[in-house]
Amino acid sequence: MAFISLWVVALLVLVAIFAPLVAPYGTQETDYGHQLAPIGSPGHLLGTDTLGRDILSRLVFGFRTALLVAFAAEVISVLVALVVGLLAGYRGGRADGILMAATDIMYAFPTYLFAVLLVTVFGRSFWSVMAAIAVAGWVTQARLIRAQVMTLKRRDYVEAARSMDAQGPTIAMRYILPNALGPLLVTTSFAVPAAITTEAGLSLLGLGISDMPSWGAMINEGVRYASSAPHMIISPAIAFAVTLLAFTWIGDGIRDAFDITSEARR
Amino acid sequence: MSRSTSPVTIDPQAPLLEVSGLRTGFRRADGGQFVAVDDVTFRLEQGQALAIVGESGSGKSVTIRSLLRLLPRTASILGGEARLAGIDLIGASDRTLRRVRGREVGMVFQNAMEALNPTIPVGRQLAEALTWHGLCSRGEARARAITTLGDVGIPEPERRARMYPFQLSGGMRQRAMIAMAIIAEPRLVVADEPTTALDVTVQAQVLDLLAEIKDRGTGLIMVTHDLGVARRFCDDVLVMNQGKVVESGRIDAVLDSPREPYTRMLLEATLEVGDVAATPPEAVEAPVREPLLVAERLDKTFRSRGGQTHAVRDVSLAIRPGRTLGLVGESGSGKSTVARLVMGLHEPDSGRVLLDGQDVHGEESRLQRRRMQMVFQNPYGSLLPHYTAGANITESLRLQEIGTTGERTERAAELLRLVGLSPDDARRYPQQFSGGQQQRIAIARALAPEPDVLVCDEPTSALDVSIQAQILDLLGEIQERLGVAYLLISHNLAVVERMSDEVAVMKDGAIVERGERRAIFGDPQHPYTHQLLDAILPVRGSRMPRAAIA
Amino acid sequence: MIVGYLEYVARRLVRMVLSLVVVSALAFTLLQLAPGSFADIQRANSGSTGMAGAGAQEVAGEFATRYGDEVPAWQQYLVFMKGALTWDLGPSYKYPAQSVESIIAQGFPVSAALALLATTLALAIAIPIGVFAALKQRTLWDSGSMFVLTLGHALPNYLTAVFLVLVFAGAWHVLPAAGWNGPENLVLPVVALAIGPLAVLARYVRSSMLDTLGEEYVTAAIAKGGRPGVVIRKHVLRNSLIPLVTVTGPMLAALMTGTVFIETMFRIPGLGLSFTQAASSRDMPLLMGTTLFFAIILMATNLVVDLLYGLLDPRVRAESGRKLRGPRISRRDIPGADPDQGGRSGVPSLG
Amino acid sequence: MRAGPLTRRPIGTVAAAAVVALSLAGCSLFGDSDGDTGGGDGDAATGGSITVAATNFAHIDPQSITFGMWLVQMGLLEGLVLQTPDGTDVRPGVADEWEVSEDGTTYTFHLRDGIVWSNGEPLTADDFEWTYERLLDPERGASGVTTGASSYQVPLGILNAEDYNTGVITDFDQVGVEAVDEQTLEFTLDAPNPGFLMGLTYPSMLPLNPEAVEGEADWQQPENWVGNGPYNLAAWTANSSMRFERNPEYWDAENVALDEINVQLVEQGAITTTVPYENGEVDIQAIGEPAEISRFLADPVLSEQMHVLENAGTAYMIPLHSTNPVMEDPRVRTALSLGLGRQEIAGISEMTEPASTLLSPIVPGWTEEIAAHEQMWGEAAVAEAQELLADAGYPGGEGFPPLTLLAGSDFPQLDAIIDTWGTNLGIEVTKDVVEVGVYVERRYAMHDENYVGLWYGSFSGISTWPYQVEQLWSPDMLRQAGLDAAGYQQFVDAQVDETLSPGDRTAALEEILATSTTDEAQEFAELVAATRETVDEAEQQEIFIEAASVREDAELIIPVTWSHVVFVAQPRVQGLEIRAQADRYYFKDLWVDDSAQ
Repeated sequence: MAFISLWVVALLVLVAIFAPLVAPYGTQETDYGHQLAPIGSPGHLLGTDTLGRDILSRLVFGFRTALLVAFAAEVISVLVALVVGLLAGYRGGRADGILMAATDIMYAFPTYLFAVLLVTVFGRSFWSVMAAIAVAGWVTQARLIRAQVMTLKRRDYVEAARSMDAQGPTIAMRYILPNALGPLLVTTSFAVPAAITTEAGLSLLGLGISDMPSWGAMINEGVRYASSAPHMIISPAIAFAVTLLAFTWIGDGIRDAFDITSEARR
Repeated sequence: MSRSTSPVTIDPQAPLLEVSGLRTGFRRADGGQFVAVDDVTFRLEQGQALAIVGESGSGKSVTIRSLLRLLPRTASILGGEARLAGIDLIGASDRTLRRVRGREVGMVFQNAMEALNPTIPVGRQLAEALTWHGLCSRGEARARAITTLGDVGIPEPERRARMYPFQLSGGMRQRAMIAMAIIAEPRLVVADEPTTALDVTVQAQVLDLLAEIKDRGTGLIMVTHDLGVARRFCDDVLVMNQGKVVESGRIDAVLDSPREPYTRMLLEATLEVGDVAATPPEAVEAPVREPLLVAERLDKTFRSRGGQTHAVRDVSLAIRPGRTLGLVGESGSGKSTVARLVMGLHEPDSGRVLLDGQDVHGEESRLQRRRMQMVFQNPYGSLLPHYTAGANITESLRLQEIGTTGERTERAAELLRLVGLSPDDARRYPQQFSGGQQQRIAIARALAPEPDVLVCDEPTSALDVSIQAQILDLLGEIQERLGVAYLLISHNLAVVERMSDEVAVMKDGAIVERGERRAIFGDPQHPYTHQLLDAILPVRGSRMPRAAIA
Repeated sequence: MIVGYLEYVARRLVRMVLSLVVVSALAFTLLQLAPGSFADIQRANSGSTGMAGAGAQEVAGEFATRYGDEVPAWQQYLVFMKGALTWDLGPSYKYPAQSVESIIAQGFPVSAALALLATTLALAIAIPIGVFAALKQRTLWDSGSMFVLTLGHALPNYLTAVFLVLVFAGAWHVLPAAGWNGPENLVLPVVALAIGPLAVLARYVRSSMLDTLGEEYVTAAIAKGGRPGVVIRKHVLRNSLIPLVTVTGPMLAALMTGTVFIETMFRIPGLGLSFTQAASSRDMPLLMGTTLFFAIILMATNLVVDLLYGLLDPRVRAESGRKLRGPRISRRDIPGADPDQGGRSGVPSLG
Repeated sequence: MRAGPLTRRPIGTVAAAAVVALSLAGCSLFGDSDGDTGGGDGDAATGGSITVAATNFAHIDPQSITFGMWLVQMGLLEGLVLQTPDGTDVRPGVADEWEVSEDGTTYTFHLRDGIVWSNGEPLTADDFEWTYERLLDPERGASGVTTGASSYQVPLGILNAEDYNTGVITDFDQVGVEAVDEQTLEFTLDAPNPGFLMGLTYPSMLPLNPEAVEGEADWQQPENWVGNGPYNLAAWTANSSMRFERNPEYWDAENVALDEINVQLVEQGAITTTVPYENGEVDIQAIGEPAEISRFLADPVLSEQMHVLENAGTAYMIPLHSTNPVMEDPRVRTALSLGLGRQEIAGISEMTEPASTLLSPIVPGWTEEIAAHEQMWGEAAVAEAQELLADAGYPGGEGFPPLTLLAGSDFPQLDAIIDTWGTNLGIEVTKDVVEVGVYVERRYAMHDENYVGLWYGSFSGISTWPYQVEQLWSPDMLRQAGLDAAGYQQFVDAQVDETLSPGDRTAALEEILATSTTDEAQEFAELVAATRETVDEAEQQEIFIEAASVREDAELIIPVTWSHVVFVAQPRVQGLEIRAQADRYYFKDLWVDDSAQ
């Protein structure tokens, strides 16, 4: 499953990168003569929307946006999480106390408020939506890394390194980090579909990206037309499900892979 | 208590257990078959005890688990026969087998902490063995559980029966485990390494209990890697290696005059206290030099949320250049904490560690610290999994920026040769080596910065005896060639005796006795040291008991 | 030990209160930073022809008397916190005739009922499936059920809800599409809410079962002669399901604090709806009130989960005096538990 | 250590808790609505209930503009007069007769004998006077057409009402409303107003019960409700639903057919589909999604259930204030108006038409001539637009500064506007869809770039000339739109100037508007003022038409499309006639016939 998923994701990423080559039309290209054309219409494989724009093309470009948002948000939240998680996990003490307090607070704080603020102040742009997703995600990641680091730092090889007079930062970067990357990769591969979902969710609440074609907007529109123009929801929903499934299975696969190696080491 | 009639047909004339040609295989990931137990045949009579001995991976545990078909999903019995008082165990239906399990055959596991359900009180777990077989009512079962707990020597059995496994001490847990195996008064008790996880003093008590059970006429099969344990309790022995029975017979006969080279090797590799005393003292005593490493009045308390452990109390040590100080004690005695304090991995609450008169914990300690290196118990865990053997060995040099890349590669090759490996091994990763080889790499790594002191924390306790002997030999050679001083930490008295010049005995964080090796082993002063030495089970019958040496 | 236990609970409560203060202050600050005020938005919402100053008037007259006009923000915050302490949060801007606490008191039972039902449904289905899949590990049953569950989980709950409505109300006319008039209105939203958690829980149960099945004490129980059914019931199931508390608790809390999409789509008068409306209309008292209430619910659930875990697992209970620490799992650690994210989150199932 | 019963069966406990909690909550969880129908046992024309969908609201005070006020008017409260079902005239309500003075400035209403509130207390003329004093209370805010504003309609022209409302005068006795005796209410107008009677049907003029409103308890809650309409408020679950039950005290109770009205409250902007309607959960619903409309139109059964009110709404654009003067150039504004692909934009929905004027043809006496240009769309219009743009210095859109289109929510029309401007004029426009809080700030901010805002209004007000010209796109609004950057700044400063008294501020703002705006805007304001000068209805309409035409010529507010309002109603619903005006229909006129197909 994970293997097939890997191919699917690779294909999707290629599609996203080469969106302008793949998509038969531009995202804003209107065809007032052929509005709401159903799936399989000549020239419009997946039909058209209310302005006669090609749904396939919008899906392709929308996927590009979704991936970009998800990856960018993940990169940011992972970077923040790495710094905080390493610090808290390795140094412990006050750094850890602060992280855990922040965790308590973030846990009880509605992410939605952050999203509203970011999106209202900075507009419904790519950057603010991305930041909103990153804000929502970093705490979980940081805690995960912290837990991982706490386990790893009790490993004998870390003691061994310390006995070789390695200093804190060296140990954190050279010995702990590489071994914490596996689990991090797993969470990241699960976080990407979550970020895509969040983007769509924000869009549903009127807080999504408005200046780029986005899946969220398409789904939002599709839901609106669900009973009268079902083709507007079916293709985005299927694309959505396939992408999310593929990423989830990759995550499963990576996790299994790590489990197997850890078993072999035992 | 009279035995209720057995639900399965028992042939009282038949031998208690008869096993012939037993073969058990595991499905490998590549679809192939790995035969873990190959053609095992033996026979056990009522009231007899059989020891199955062998090193790890010899198939001894799989053998006994095959008898009750307690095998993982990937394993299957490929052939052979096993009859318990006439009942065919291999061909038995699940239903029949269930009636045998617990009722006719009780099983004792290695680690009671794992083999007892953590969320069910001990008494209930015992009672289950009765109620599940319909041997008595719930109320009676509860009462018998308490009685049985008392029988295995657990004080206040009524109160203990209501406790959860984690609330009992290690020794008590193991007794409860045994009680669970015998509560239904089975004909046969199968014990899988029943004392391996225990300290020697506790081991002695548990073994006494097993002896008692045997004396009641119950058959006993004991799987163990400890020949001393086997010799102490068993009538017969089965020596296994790589799934096959190498040698079998009366235990005295096999251990005193082994016929097979493997058995001989095993016996030779087994260290015993007294081995060293028996050999003549070294011809030339090295001149006594000033101590290289001195630990003065170390004290360390660990605090956790709401509790604290006084791990090390007022411990002082001195190690002379090129000599070995053995630090011996049971688990939890604080010996590993001492090692870490000495290494500077923990800061002591009070006291200091001086290397050549310089404080290891001070600001200027970095250079000092490099002169001490450490070898850990678990070789794999102490090696970086994502570094090659070569990189692992030279990591400390790289950290200190000593030498060029070429020089470091050169050094790695040299060290690999020193520890008995090939320079080509430098390119392989830790997981591609066996446990013994991994420990060699760990030793090579520790030697890389040319230390003056090597702190070895249980360096061989994760290894099989044959490998233990090799590693100890290696450490001895290295000391001879390089003049490194050792702080050797072990729970194994034989290892300490073999390696040390001086010995310190730890209990509850404090050193209770210290002195020259011969003084400690020959004329112990402290009752605790006595207790430790008394708990030792001799392997070689020809050897005189310890008391005779004294 | 009782003293230690109480001390632990007391410490947790203190930490909770401190966190709540920070949460409220943070929310208040963010609200001050957000553009637009309640009155502005009311004017704009008409979608009609109002122009600047064409009569912008303080709609919530009571607000001025409660918080004072033109008082510095920090003083407003103090007034709010004083109100929060006495459970008297004053009137909402948007619903000037109603107090914030009465809005919460009306909305919460609805959200809570929905959450309880969805969680119960999810558990009722997930546990048997998870157990079954674990027992049939590596068979078609196992991979098949997990495949279907992952599939159900891959769609966010708003999409699931749309399809449920289209099928059951649109095509088959067997259930109402929306509204809140009787039990029949519960079916679709509860199912839509349950699917995500169901998948997560089933996967969790399965892997927890597999872990337990590998335990030596299970082998020991078999060695005692237990029938498979008995061993599974008495030794495997119990220990596999105890950790479920740590997943289910936060999941329930997340659902209880409102599920915006589902409540909007099915027109369910729950708290999630009130909260998002309050946020978008900058209804400060209501927004602060709901935020604080949510925080309390979430943190209290965390505490309850920790304590419950201690009750269920004697090992943890025994440590309560020193360090009773149930596994700390937040709702965001659990995919499908965070309604803000439409039913998914950034962390793998905890298997 | 105690292994108590608590350690057992955690899951069972949770499930049990859920069941218990639900059964406890059961009685109150769904409100107290019983959901089923009273069912009259008389003829088919009485009894029964219907369910309607309505946009959600927070309160139902008819004096404050919300979606709630429409519902109040449909059945909870009744004014002096009601509109006839077709919306062309009025019929008696609380008042059974009335007189108009010769000069058309005094209206005297006689309340029915024995008319009472739902609590049985008599309903008097004093109640009306009290109600209107509350309506005009300056503390409650100025009148307007936007949510939260006072719903008073200035064009009604009640003497001194506007001055009292803005605080210029403080004595309510000077306002032209007087309870002569218990059953007689007299209005004095400052000028004749042919639309006055129709204006009285607007929600703001509904009577409120003084005791209930002034009482401690919340008068808008069912338990405290005192009304005079055919129905009483029986249940209200906020954000979800409402239930009306017949009011036995209503004067015409015997002619009210339905026992119960259920209202489903739908969140504004929430995704609504017709599934509940097609599933039989809703009897009457408005639909707006083009795809749904097309599907209904194409379906032989569903199309029969459609009630269409043509051209009831207008979408329009207003350039926002900017320091960039490009939009102050009338040629640019005209080019933008003519360059719009109105046909393409309207083509998105079968229920939209290109708009040539702000005023829709629904207003009696509307004429194509008020449009700013003969051809508002088509090739010729585009050609003219291109020429004007070139004249202004941007041939083919070249060098035209970036333009941003502001909107509070996203819909396809926005994309179509941007698309057609791009195609026709070669200018680049960016969509700026913002969250509502940002939207209000951007709406009134002074921008550095060029901004255009798009609005959609579905005017359920009164389609009389005074209302459409004086109340919607009012003189002040147009003159504000016509202010240049400096003028607008002055205007905003004056608004927030604390040193000015209410009267002084009104004067100062008027001064700025009168002097700094465009000539057309000022001319429009003066023409509207001039309508008050005449007592002749025809003459007045002439001036209004002229004013409307000047408003179009100013091209400060650009009409985009007119849209039809579409209702669907189940065949069983009888008596539904959608009016153009105000509240579309009254519940009292409806009945159900379950045999109808």
